[in-house]
Amino acid sequence: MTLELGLFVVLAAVAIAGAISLILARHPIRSALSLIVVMVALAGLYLLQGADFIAAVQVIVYAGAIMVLFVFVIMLLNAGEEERTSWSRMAHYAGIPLAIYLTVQFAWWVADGASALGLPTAPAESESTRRLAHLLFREFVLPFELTAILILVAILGTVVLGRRES
Amino acid sequence: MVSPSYYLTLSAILFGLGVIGFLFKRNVITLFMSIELMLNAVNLAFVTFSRQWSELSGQVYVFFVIIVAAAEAAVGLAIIILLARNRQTLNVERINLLKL
Amino acid sequence: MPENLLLTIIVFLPAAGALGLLLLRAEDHLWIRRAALTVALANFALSLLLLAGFDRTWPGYQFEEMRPWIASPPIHYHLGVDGISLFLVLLTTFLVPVAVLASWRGITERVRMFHILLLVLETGMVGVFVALDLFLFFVFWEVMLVPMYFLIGIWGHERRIYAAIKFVLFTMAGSVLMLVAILWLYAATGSFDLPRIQALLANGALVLPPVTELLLFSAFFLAFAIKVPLFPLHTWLPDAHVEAPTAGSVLLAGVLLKMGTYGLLRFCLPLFPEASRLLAPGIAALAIAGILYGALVAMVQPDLKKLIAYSSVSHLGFVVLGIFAFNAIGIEGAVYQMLNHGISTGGLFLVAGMLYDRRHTHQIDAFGGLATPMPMLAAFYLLLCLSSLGLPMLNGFVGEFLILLGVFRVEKWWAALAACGIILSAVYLLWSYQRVFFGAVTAEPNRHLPDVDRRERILLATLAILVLGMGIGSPMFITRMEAATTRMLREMERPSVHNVGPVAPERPDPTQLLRELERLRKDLQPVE
Amino acid sequence: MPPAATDYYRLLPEIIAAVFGTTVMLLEPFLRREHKAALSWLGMLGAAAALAAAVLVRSDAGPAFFHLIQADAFTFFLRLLIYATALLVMLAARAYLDRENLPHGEFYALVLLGSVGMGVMAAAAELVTAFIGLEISSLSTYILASYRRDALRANESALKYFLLGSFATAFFLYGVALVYGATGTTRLEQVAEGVASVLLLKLGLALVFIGLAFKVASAPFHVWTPDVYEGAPTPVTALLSTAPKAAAFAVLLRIAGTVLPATLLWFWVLWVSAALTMFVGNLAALVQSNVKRMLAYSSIAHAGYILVALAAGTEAAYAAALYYLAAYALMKLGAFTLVAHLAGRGERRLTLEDYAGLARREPVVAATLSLYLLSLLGLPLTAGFLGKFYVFVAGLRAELLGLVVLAAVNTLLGAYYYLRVILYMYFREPGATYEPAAREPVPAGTGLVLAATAAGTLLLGVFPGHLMRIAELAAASFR
Amino acid sequence: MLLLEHLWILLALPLAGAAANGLFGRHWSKRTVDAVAVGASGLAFAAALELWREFAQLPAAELPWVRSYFPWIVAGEFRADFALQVDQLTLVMVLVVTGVSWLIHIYSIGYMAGDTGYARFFAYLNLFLFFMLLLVMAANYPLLFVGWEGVGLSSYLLIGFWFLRKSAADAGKKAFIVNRIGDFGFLLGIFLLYWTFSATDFRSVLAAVRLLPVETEAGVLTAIGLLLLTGAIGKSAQLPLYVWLPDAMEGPTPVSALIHAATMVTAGVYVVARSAVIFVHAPLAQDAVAVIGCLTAVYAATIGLVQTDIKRVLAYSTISQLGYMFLACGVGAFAAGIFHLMTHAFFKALLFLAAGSVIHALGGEQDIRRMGGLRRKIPWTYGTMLVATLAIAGAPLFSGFFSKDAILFAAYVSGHRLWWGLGTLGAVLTAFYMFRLIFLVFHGRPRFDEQAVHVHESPRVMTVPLMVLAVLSVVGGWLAAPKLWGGADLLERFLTPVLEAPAWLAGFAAEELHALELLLSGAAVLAAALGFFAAWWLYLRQPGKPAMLAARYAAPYQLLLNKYYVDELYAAAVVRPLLWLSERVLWQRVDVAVIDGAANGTAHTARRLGEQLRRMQSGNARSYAAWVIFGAAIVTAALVWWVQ
Repeated sequence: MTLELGLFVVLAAVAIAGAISLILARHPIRSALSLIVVMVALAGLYLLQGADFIAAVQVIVYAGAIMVLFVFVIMLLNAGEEERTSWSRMAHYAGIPLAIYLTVQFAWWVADGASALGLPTAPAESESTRRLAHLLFREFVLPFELTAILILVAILGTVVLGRRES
Repeated sequence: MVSPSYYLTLSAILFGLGVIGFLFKRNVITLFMSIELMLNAVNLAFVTFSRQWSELSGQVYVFFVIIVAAAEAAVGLAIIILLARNRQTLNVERINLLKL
Repeated sequence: MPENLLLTIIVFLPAAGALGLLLLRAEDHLWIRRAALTVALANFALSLLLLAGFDRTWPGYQFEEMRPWIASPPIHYHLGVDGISLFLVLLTTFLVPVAVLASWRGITERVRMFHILLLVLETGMVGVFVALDLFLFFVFWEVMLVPMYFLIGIWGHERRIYAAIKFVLFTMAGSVLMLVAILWLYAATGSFDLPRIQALLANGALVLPPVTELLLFSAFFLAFAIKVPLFPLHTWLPDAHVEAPTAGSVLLAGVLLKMGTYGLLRFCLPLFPEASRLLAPGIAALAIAGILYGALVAMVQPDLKKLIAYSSVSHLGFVVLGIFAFNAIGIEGAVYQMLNHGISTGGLFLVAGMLYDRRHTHQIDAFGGLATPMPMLAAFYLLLCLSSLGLPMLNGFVGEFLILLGVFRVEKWWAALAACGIILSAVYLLWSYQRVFFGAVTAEPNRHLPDVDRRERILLATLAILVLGMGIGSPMFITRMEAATTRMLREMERPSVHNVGPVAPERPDPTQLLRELERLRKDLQPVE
Repeated sequence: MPPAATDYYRLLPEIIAAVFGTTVMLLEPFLRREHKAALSWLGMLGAAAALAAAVLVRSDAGPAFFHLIQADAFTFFLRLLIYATALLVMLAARAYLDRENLPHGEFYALVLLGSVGMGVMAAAAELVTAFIGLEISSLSTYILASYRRDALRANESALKYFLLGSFATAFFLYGVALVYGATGTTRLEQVAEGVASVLLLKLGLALVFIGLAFKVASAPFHVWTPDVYEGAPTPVTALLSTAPKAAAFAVLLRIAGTVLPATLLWFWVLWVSAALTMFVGNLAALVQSNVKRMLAYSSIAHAGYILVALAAGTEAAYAAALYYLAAYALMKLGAFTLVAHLAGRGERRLTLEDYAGLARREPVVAATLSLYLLSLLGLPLTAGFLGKFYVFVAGLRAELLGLVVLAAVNTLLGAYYYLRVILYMYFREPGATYEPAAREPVPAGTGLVLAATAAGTLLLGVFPGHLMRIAELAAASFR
Repeated sequence: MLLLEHLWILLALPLAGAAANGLFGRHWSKRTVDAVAVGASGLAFAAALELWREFAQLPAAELPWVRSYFPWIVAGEFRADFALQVDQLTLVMVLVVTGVSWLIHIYSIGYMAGDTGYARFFAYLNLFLFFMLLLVMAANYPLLFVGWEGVGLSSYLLIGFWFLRKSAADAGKKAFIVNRIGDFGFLLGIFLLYWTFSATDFRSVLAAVRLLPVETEAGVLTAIGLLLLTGAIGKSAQLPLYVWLPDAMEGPTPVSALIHAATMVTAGVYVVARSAVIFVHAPLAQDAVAVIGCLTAVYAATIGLVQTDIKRVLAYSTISQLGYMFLACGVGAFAAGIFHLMTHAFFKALLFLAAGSVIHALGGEQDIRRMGGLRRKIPWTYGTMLVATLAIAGAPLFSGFFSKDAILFAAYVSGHRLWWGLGTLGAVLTAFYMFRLIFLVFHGRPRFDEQAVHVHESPRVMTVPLMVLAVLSVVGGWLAAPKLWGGADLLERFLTPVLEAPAWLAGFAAEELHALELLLSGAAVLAAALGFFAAWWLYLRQPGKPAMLAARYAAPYQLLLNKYYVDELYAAAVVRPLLWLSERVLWQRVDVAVIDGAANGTAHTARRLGEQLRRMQSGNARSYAAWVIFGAAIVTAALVWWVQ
């Protein structure tokens, strides 16, 4: 058992635990915190796979910014514990079993399919961040610019939705 | 070196848990968090495949996904706030004016 | 035949007239009626030109027009008439002015819209009879539903909404499958052009497997059978007839039902002769069932219009039976009977409408003894009844006689059973006539009903003249159908592997040969 | 090698739309309240300019931005559709925004920016680009759905749309990831080349299909549609039911046309989904008494017809699908615009009863609505009929007799409820809910939209040749 | 040769009269109407006479004389022209029809004088004449059918002439419908003719039939014969389709005289005679004719015994006499049949007209139980009616004596003794009920209120036709008189070219036949005398006896009085079940419940499915998500597992 595997196991366990906790937690704040845990664990996994930049972004943007937003909203809305209202029958009797089935089945298929891929052929790249930058501003400059529009839309959205009624 | 299939299996499990969460939760905010969880699972898959194929574009995609997630969060939370203000509830089960 | 626009004009003049009506003020009822009548009469006059220019020896289509319409898939604006459709066009253009006149007093609301719809309906109806492109045919076939839907739905009686919906849904139920069949034919032949598809089938360039032919036939047949309506698909008819305003009933009975039988003749038989032959016994059984059933049910109707409606079921059964006799006598009789039915049943509805205008009911019980206050109406109605029950020297007899004669040559029992319908038609028509017109006046409001006024008298007299004239002068009509019928029957004799029977050698006609060459050349011209 | 001028040129329509959208957004705060409506002109100008640019760019077909997008005939067709829709929606919305007292600027900006996303989807030759396009269009429509901020139904509509939309997008994205994993690329042209894991590719394509099927509202992923369409402000519903749907279909079509495995894989799924979608849409629409909701179900049914063409999978079928999309957009835009007008302030009059006797009060309006309905029904001489016609022909040529027959039967189901609306308008007398005072004249913009869509519906119904030619060229670009 | 070339003139005259009176008569004075109607029929009679004259000059080779005027129905290879023909049979018929008709027109002037529908009546009467002439002059079966149905129409119109009375309208309808049942067979007969011979004109068909062998067992000719017979049964009111004729007495009496006694009802006999060749070649069919005729003759006579309505007695008598004509045709004595047709036309018309005169005199009374003793009050009527009664009863030297005798003779000689016996029995009955009528009406004591009813003799315009007919009833039979002293029957000889001579004549020597003739005549006279005396005994000598007999034999009496309950039987067996079937089963079950039920059921099912689908739309986002997951599970499973 290599170090990598050990770390993977630990991080994966944390991630899964976090995810389950997200589901089971009754207070939204707990859920949010669980999600942050998952994200951080994932950042670790990115690091393990040599994706340093992404790992950093994951922590900064995702865990740092987005989740803070979530927490902020939860606080703002003063969301309390989840009510236990009646289930929608469809969601209860079909949805949950199907979702569990899908989880298992996906995991199975993905594992099955990925094993066909074999191990990576080349070692993790050095200076990946630089190459990433190149990719981002050359080959993928279009999506990049498009994300600008996306953010514009988001801004516009918050303005529209958040504006006090005049 | 850990086989990519481990990572991918983990990503599938997390994705599935996100799906389960979406069904299981009632608070719209946590519902939304479940979606975030799914996106994170996707990101993990992207990163893994990126390494698998020695192709950095996978990581670029993750970058985009994170941006998208951010934008979505902004809009989504704005909608949720609006709704919570108008209806005084966050329970998705109670939001059923439109039906049949 | 030189290219000319006569058919196009006849088809679209009413539509243009309908647009023209929009220019009139909606309150100008009198002028709207006059304008609509003028357009309708003008169209009738124009269609008489068809009759004048019709060459009775030429078996193919006449007054043909063919223009590309849609490039891909190749759809042409292809019109033409032959001996079969010629008179149906005339019948249509004749009945529309009748319908306009029939509504003179009965329709007082939304008058402009009513006449617009009537004229649009005329375009659709004439179009159905002259379209030679399957796509074009379908377009007219469906388009005509809309005005009828409105006519029934807006100006109908109590259950008009139910009747209107039922009418449209029944018709569409058949026509959607027909559409699929049309498209299937296109997929197989690459053409929507009826003559061309016929040519392909006739010369063996396209051989339909028996099952396919059967399916295609069934799809077409269903659409037409509903329209006819053939038992047991007829239940829309009584409702539609009863609820429709007079003009609607007249056109419904007079023209729309004929579209079904016309479709059988124009499409089912020539395109799918084998399937037609195979299914003929079953269809004949349905037709006969319809004849007897329609007559029996008509007998016990308490509602005059419903009675006439069921009588239509019975009469159209004769027509279908005649068509499926597959011989010239039967088919010519059937076509002639279509015309007769259009006139006599149209006329019966007209009179029912006149009664309704006066009494606002169709219930037979509400009448009785009407011959005393309105002897003229009684006389006309009797004449129409007699025409409808097939009294010799009146038009109905010739059609029924020929149909039965044609059928008798094929299958004696069919004719024998169908002939029972003749007895029954006398029963229900005379019985209803007695209940409406004979006896002493029982209901007070009936005592002083006005007899026919000038407009009604002109209408009814016109019909009466036709009823008599067509009963005596039938060869004037039937000889013009002869060539087309013979051609159609010849087309049904297909050089197929299934039946290689001795076919009498045709005497070659040099002029005809030249014409065939001419049309072949036209067909072979590349599209676009 | 940075992107060259041609790359930008080939993206010109989207760039123009984005620029105009941004401009509208930036100008908005500087205008006085009463002048803000003028922004609609700017917005429409933007859409018109984008349209013009699309025509301009048409001559210079080809890939751009490292094959992330394709500015081909297919893209051209959809750009026409999307920007024309945007233009009409803005035109129709102006009066609506005035009536409902809603802010103008952001609306036009969102529509324009959203159409940029849709344009990108139409052009995208790579899945992540398509995803981002999808997100742009989705986010803007989420916001638009909630544009009537104080209306509970609009909120709810937006929330459901947002939650379920994001949920489905996640599926799509996961599918993209798996396709990427299976083949090492997300560029459609290369996907089929180096398949390392068939299983992953299958799963990936399945998930991509699910994501897109959600967007086009095919059964059983249609469940969100009625609620969202009903709750959203009606001009937004008009937009929702047309442009984003067309864009999603564009992605589906491009994948099906370019990625051979997808074509083969999806066949049965498309078949079943088409049948199911038609039936679900039509059957559920039968029992609706709310016109807007009924039209929502009808949208579902129409997606089913388009899926028939997709299942047929031939070039002619794709052309038919495109034609259908255009025809469908015309009639749906018209219908929803009218519904928006008739609903009155606060969108209160939406039930069939409210339409009773409409023909008496507003004959022209009733006639126009009838035209749309008849076209939706598929009556000849309307665009809807030719759409169905082309789809059926393509289906039969691909030997999908069963599916075509089912589609034909569905036409009949459709006839019932479309005619029912006509029935209420023409055959019934005004009901108790009718307030004579509430009658409003048709605003100029709305009238223009109605005239355009009605004329288009008729024109495409009688002379489909020209548009069909463009559609055929578009479909040929996958060759 | 004006009329031979333009046979249509004969038809055009009454048609013009009908059209003129029908269209404009309402606005004309009675005199004008009279002039037109009587003029038209009189001219027709004159034309018939002229036709006779011209016909007599025709060489035999040109017979039958056919003139075709225009094609009437042409379709495929079928062709029926509007073609008229004249031969001996036609000529006899034309003369009888126009002659009797003219007299009755004249009579009607008086009889109908007070009626409001005066012009209408004469229009109908002329119309009838037109159709009747068409019937007898038609040169092919389809055209004959035109006349056939046309006279049916006129009959319908005239029976229902007083349409305010429900019974009249009912009777008219009944007549038309029952006739239609016969026409159904007739029509099929025409089809079968065409099917067999590819022609429908008499000349071709009959010529073709002559070439065929006599059918020993049922063949196509038998079928044709039976089908034509069906038509004839309907029109000539034979068993079992006779039921309409008694009811037809609802019409004005001149109508009963003209249509339902003298002319129209004999059309069946005419058709059988016209198709004589066919029947001769189909012995089975011919036997059927005889059987039906024979049975009808006796059957109707028995009913006639007890009827109390003066016109109904005559109606049953008509049915009975028509039976004799059928019997004649059935045993091959077509000429005898036609002969009886002619004499019957005279005396039966006379009987009806006289009865009409009685009714007229009594102000509308028709029940013979409320008559009596009229002999002196209306002597002309009495005298003429007595003549007619003697004629019908077969009193020697009266016309009926000769014609009935010819029929019974033929029946006997042809070897059908039973039929002869029945015929003779019928003769007894005939004499009985006719004299019963005479005695009850004219003899004995008046049984009506003499104060209330002012009995008066009819005007001249009515009595003159009576007298003319009375003369004819006497002399009408003398054409056959030479037979009594061994000569030939002139009419028979005249008709022979058209009608087949009976084959059985060949087996007898002339003297033998003559002896037999005299013997059988004697028997017939005895039969008539028997009937007369029975009537005299019961109704003059012992006036109380009939009631006693009726009481003693209540069951048979009631049976006869109620006409064997045939109308009731038809109502119970045919009419009511058919109505029930139509209304309860076909309409309310099949149409409404089954067919509409299926259609509405489909719609209902669709709506129910719609409701179910609607319930899917719970409004709950989580359940929507569940649907998405459901779809995802299916799609992924399908793609991964099922699709290769």
